Amino acid sequence: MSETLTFARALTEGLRSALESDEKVLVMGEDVGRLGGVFRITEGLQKDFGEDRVVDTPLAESGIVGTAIGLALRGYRPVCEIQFDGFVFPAYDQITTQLAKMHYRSRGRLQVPVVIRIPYGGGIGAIEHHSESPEALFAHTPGLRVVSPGTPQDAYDMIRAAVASPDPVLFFEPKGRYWTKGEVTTSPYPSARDAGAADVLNRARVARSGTDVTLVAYGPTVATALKAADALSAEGTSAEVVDLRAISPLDVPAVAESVKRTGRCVVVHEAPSFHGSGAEVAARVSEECFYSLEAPVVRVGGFHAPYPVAKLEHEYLPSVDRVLDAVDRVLAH
Amino acid sequence: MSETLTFARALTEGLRSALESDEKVLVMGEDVGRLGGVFRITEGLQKDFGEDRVVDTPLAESGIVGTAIGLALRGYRPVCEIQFDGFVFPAYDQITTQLAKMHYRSRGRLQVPVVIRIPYGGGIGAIEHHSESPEALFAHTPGLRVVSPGTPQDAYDMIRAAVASPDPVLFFEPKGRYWTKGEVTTSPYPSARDAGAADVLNRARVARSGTDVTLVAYGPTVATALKAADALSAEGTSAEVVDLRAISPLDVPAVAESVKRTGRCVVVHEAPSFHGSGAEVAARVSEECFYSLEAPVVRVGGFHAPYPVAKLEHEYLPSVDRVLDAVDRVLAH
Amino acid sequence: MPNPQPGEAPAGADVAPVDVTPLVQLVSPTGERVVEPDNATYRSRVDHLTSEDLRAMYRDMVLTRRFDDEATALQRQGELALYAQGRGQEAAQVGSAYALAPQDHVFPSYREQGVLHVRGVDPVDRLRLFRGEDHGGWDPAEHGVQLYTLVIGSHVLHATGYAMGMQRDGAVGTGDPARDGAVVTYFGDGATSQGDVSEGLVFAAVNGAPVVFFCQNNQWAISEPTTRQSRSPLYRRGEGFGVPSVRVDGNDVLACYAVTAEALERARSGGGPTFIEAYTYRMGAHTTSDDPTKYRDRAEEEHWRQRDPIDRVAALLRAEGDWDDAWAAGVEEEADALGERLRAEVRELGAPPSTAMFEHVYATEHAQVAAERAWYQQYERETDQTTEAAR
Amino acid sequence: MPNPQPGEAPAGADVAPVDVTPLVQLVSPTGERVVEPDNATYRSRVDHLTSEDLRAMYRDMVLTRRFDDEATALQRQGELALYAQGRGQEAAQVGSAYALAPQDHVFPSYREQGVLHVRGVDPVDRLRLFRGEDHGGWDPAEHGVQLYTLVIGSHVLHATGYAMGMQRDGAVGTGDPARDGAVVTYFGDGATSQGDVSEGLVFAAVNGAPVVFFCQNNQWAISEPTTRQSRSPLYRRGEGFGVPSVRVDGNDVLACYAVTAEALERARSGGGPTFIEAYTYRMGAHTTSDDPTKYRDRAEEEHWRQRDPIDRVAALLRAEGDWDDAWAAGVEEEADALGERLRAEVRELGAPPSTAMFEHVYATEHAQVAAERAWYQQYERETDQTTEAAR
Ligand SMILES: Cc1ncc(C[n+]2csc(CCOP(=O)(O)OP(=O)(O)O)c2C)c(N)n1
Ligand SMILES: Cc1ncc(C[n+]2csc(CCOP(=O)(O)OP(=O)(O)O)c2C)c(N)n1
Ligand SMILES: [Mg+2]
Ligand SMILES: [Mg+2]
Repeated sequence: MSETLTFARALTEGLRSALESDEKVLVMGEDVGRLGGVFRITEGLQKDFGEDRVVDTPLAESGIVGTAIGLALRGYRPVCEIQFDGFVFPAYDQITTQLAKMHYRSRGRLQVPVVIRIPYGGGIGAIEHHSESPEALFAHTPGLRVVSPGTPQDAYDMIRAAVASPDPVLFFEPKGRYWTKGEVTTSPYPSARDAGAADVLNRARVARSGTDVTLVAYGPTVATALKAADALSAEGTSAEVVDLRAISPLDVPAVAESVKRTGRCVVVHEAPSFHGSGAEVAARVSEECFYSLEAPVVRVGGFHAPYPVAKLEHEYLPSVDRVLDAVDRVLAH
Repeated sequence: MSETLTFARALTEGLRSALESDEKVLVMGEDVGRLGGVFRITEGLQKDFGEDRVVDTPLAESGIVGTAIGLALRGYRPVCEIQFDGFVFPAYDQITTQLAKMHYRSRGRLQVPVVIRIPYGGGIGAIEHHSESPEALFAHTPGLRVVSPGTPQDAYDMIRAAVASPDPVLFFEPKGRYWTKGEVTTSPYPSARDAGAADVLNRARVARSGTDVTLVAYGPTVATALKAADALSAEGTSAEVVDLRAISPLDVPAVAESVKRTGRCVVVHEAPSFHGSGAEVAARVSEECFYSLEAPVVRVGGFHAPYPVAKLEHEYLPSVDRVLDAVDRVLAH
Repeated sequence: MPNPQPGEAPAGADVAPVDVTPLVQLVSPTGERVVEPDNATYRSRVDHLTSEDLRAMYRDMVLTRRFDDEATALQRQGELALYAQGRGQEAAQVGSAYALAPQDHVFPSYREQGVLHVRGVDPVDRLRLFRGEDHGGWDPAEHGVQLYTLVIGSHVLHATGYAMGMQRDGAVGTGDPARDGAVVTYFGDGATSQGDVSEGLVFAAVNGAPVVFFCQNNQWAISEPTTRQSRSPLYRRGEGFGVPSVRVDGNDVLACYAVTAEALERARSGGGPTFIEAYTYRMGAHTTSDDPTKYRDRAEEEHWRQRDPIDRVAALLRAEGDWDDAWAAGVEEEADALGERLRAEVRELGAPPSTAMFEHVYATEHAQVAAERAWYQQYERETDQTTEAAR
Repeated sequence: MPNPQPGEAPAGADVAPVDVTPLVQLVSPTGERVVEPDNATYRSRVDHLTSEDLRAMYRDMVLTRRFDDEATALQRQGELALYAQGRGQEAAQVGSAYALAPQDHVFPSYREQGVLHVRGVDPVDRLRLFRGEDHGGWDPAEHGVQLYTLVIGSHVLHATGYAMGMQRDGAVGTGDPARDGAVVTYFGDGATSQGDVSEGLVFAAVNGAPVVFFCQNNQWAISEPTTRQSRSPLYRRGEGFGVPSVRVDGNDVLACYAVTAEALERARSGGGPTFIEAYTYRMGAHTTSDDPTKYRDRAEEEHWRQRDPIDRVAALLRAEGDWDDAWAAGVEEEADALGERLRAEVRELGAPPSTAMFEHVYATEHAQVAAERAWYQQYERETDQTTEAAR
């Protein structure tokens, strides 16, 4: 079946399908129940699945993730909502020292299939702490998977794969894209052993083919990269857009294959460039494509400054113009 | 004056000099008082400066950093001790959303000169959470300075510069080096405006000159790199060792200058390579030295696995052998 | 129809009510003085207040509400990104702020317009954050009021640390009323669940720090009733940490003044922290982005509308013969003028220059910022040139 | 000489004592039954215990202490990286563990050898972590005991979540004693300062979760006395969150059994959480790396040595005519055998193969791990070849 859904609704439908198919799946977080979450991603779910499965929690992120770990140890599959990117940090200890390490610590005896959904990224005119991109702060920690969908279809597929995954998944939702629409093909809920379905958590996707330069993006910047590719095409430059989907693991072979063909690479994300995921991509591409690169990899990201006031966010964010400028630079080599 | 001190004692003396010279300086943390900290870095300080200035705090890292921020807002300069690397995470929210952003948020009206000392790194046969290297998890956050001394002299100079700095500083102490000795020249306590003294928080240091390959290291791996350079020299390879000192900011010009001369670069740190500081170094070196690099930058770091059990830590850590192997690889190009 | 009272579960709560606990009240909802043996200490705290003082409180509450209404309207007109109303909480805020001495220091959350108003923080400055023009807005040193904190509960630890600093400064317990100071920190019922708030209580108790934990229990944390945060009346939380605690009628400005004055005096004199639960109600939406019809019913809102804290002061003034229509009209005029000023000046708040985003990341030069700022300035220049060339 | 009692500041504490609070006691330090109107409920909880049961408790306490001594000796011999003794806390641990049903679940910290012993976790497995050979050591499912948690307080939230899972499983309040279960989580006095412990109380209270918070107040968190963590007796902490709380003599195995049995029964039947403060003493060093002479004095240690929990059970058995020298000698023999087994088997625990460090990072293949493992295997092969070639 296929229908036109907003990015937000695709997530809701993905969660609904998980809740329907596996009674161990729980949704928990602040205001996820009657209100349906501040972005309404869980709208209607408490009504349909009850207060024991769609749980309004106390206002304490460490408590949310910590109790989710306990629930997972008891056989549940909790999907935690963090209300905004800037509010995940009180849970950072539970995520980094506990969630990420349980499976390892127990030599595989314990599994903690917890999903942590985080609306992230900027561009929506919000106040402090509501527009950040902290994904790299999780990708460095072994034991966590870190992913971010760029389209409604991926939102639907990836949230279900994340819930089905036996590993903890940090699921970054580009909140600025919640209201964009796309065609979504629904499908039966994947079983935990359905490796094919899990591919969306491991494999990058070529969002647009091209030959002159590779634009690497994920989450909110997939759209930016595609727009830049459009503009470039008008100027006669053929840009390939690779949507990473996952930041941990990184699908290095897919990126390298593309860059080996194009010889040029620009990485685009909203998080600050310094110590960001783009650094890892650039380091790997520089290594894998040493003899094919015609120019250094250029990163287009947030600046090394806290996310600024809303009035300046469009200057801060990697815009289409800044991507085009970067492409100019790599083409100039 | 110059004397032979252990790395640990150099830190104690640095703290003592700060406490003596500026009555606003405080030392706080778990067991830092009568016990002198589990590594005895603060030994004797409570006796000499009293319980109001060397403060045994409750067992709560968020509370330690959070109250330190409040003390800093009142004009104090708190130096917080986190007992071990793996225990900084409960304070992560205070560090990331509050400490790092106070100065920015207030448009410069507020200063929060808080130092957070973290004994870090492995190789001492410890149990879980006692051997980690989380520095990259702080370097990505604008507003924080992240540094790590590699020698007793730098330990002494850098802790004093950190305390004198008006910016928050994450001060990573390579605990495996605490017992190594070195010559330390003591000096008058730097004033906050003494930019020269602050250089140690900003500028890399050439720990050994060489011509064939640049080894980039900081904190605990400076010694590893120097040992590797010794071994290489015996084989006729001249390695330059650059001790970064700071991970944020990165002294890119210093590294690039070296790599432009040697044409080859290996970055060594204990933290996992994936999304580690080495990625930032590799990305920048690949960019800045695009036409001088004879081989891709190679990273030698921890693996993408939680820090393993002590019985395996020497396999996990970047050893001299692994550095030599990496040098072989860059020389093979 | 649900009729929430202190200790009862609010309407729509899905768990059993927590126990009923008496609360300090000095003025009844209908404007009579409440005289009980239990509240004698607190009564003595308001004895010195004149009718002028009561009228001043009324005025400040009216101005606070008008500020709220104007800010909400500005948000509706697209002039603010967001706004968090305090309607219904004016007594708790103005009453407690009246108890502050100049040398005291305030750590607010994001909803304390009544406190900011009484402390003299400029009304336009208070909207800079909500306009997306500033993350702060004013100089914390000027009025002894720190900036908003949006990460729930974080500032409670800063308040405690600041109070520990006052202890070290010798600004506590000297007996000199111009010198001894204390800290008040404001937070909500939802915030009590955060570990940081508990840790604030731990550090304050252990250090005997001069800090007053002022919890406005407005019964909702966005869509969650207080019963989703606690099974015990919130003021008991303090006691569990060894912090003396009191529950006050948060819609009674005199009671709020009295309990805060008492707590501050203890703090300033070296007697340590106090936890105050002000039992009140968020009459409006959580913020302008919120839709409370999704989670609470009109009857509950109606119930509380009848307990409006401003009406109560008016009733008190009337009951005691201190109401004066001309004076009240003057207050309205003042409110109109405030509205006019806000409408005019907020609209004029421009955007900071784009390079402001690189300013004050660090207090001293940081190579990464310097490099990126330089790059950006060059980029802007080139872009401008391109744009010009295209003309 | 300081003579710390419940509620008093321990020797060397630099702040005023917290208030004195009575605690549940069923056996006096000299081995007499304590019969008071106040402890009637608890007395009824031990009525069914036979002299056999008491001897079994004694035996388990002796074995726990022997384990401790052997582990400490092994550490001194370089066979363990570290060890955290429980000496002095055997009554709190064995007593509470005796109250557990098979379907109950335990979340320990790192010092609960008495609990692990009673639950049947293999002694050698319990030392794997301390040997640096494993981060865990046993299968948590096998005995209903989770692994050690070293990040203070974190596991308290896991325990609460696990209890919430039991509620959802219909394993609480059914009235079926073989089905209804609960969770006990152990932590120290220092841990109570961590936000996570407070949040655990919040979540447990709000959900009425079947979890018992068992706080062993052994009076020290490394070098810090309990007065550096709290100004209120710790059991009051629970009450502030609406969690019924009790303080028990942690050196009285029967009292510890009774209060835990009571709390567990309430939890299993759907009555929600309980907070227990077991007032005890850490007779040894914090760990084998610690030097308590730096921060506490001999007189205090001596005071508590005279209140040794094992001596108390022996005194009780003697007082009630249930002591038997031959049987006691048998227990010693068992302890000797345990020691022998530990000495032999712990030494034999080898290192895991180096590639084990890449196993179980994820439950499913992760490209970064796969690539690094492959690289490492290749590197190891080459290094071996080089080494061989060099021969
Ligand atoms: C750490 C954190 N988590 C979540 C949020 C989102 N949030 C903003 S206000 C709010 C509710 C706060 O409720 P309460 O403490 O009762 O204060 P009130 O808004 O009622 O004044 C929430 C959940 C936040 N700002 N910070
Ligand atoms: C989050 C964290 N901070 C610090 C430590 C270091 N540490 C280990 S044990 C300990 C003291 C614990 O005291 P308490 O909770 O009373 O338990 P006890 O050791 O007395 O059993 C400390 C500070 C830690 N393990 N975790
Ligand atoms: Mg509220
Ligand atoms: Mg203890």
